[in-house]
Amino acid sequence: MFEISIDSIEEYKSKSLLTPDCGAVVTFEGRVRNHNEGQCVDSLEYEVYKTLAEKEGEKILQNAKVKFHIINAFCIHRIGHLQIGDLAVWIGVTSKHRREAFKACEFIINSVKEAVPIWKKENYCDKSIESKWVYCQEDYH
Amino acid sequence: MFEISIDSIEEYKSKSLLTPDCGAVVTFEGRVRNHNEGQCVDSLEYEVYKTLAEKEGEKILQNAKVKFHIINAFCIHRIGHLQIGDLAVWIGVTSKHRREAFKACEFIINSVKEAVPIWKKENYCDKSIESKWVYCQEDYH
Amino acid sequence: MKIKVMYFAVLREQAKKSDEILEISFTNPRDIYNYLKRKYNFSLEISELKVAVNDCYEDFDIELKEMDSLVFIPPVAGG
Amino acid sequence: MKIKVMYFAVLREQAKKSDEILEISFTNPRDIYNYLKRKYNFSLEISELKVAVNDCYEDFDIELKEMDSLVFIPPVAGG
Repeated sequence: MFEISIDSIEEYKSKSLLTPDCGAVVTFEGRVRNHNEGQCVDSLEYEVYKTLAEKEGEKILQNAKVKFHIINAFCIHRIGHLQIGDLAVWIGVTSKHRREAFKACEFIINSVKEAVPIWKKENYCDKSIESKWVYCQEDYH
Repeated sequence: MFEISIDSIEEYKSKSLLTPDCGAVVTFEGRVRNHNEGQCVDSLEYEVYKTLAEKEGEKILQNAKVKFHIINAFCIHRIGHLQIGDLAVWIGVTSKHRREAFKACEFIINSVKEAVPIWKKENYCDKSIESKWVYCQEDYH
Repeated sequence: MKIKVMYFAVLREQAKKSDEILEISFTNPRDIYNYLKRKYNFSLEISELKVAVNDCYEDFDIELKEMDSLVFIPPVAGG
Repeated sequence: MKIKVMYFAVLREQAKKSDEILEISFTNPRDIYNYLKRKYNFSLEISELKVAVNDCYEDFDIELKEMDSLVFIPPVAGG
């Protein structure tokens, strides 16, 4: 399941994703970092086109299930104003074997960054620098 | 840090590993699966050569830090009698960028399975099949 | 024809609104964006955008119908 | 010479003990394992094992000293 949350999110427990045939759980947390491309970052603002984001997010999770033979996949993405260290996205993948879980988890975060209509604006420590809508960059997270 | 625990372990929160420059956290949970190589598995017994395991485990984490430029890495491995669904190993890796965290986390679990003196014995659902010390197999977890 | 347009991120800031109903004669997203780009001084080129019609990704040359919902999608940056 | 030996996993089960102090004339792990293999009917061959001396991986042909601690390591299976 793919969810968008306006409220602060926490690392989820894998409990709700577990099944007796599950041998591996891989999770990814994307957190707000205090710098990007050499700039000191103060906070981030995330904005979403919710209807399409949920649809595209769900599609990514279904693709991951088919492509990597995993058991379960879950993703929650936060929007709004986030501070350094805050959790922006959490992904959990369960599978029989670990290799598929690693691959699927990385596939999901890459796809979310490429295809889900979510935007982020960087606010800088140096207030003389104007806040900027950043594009999905290879080196983020 | 690499730890061996005789007590039951839980998914750790990444909180204690976080630093302001951390953008990505990847975790791995190895759990006891209800089957292996076509056999229905009832439980597992883990045994450790503790002094050497801690030394080798620590070495793996240090190697991962140098090799992948991650920020932090932590691994805890449980020993004793484990039931289906129980957490056998938990690994957490933090880094600036996600790619390194994924690579390092997979490297750590692969290395732990190859090099740390821990053994496991499978007990089968079919009690007429004798319990067996299994070797590290590519397809476990 | 009436078309419902929603704006996000940099387009929302430059349009100074989140949505509006346009009464226009243009019938495809390409012509509508070119019209809006002049009107609001949008900084993004069509080549940088994707477009969604009624919450589905579509082509810029699709024919729109009365009261379709239209969203121009700036480069995304989730995660 | 006295050597402290610890047994783990399948070797512990086959030796029916976790550790013991051997009083022997053999001075390297290879000769000691061959001796123990006959004594306890160990199923594993030397080629399947690693050896640790005083908690460090070592070669099977290293010269042991009085009261060294010796562990033969069956194929591992952590995780």
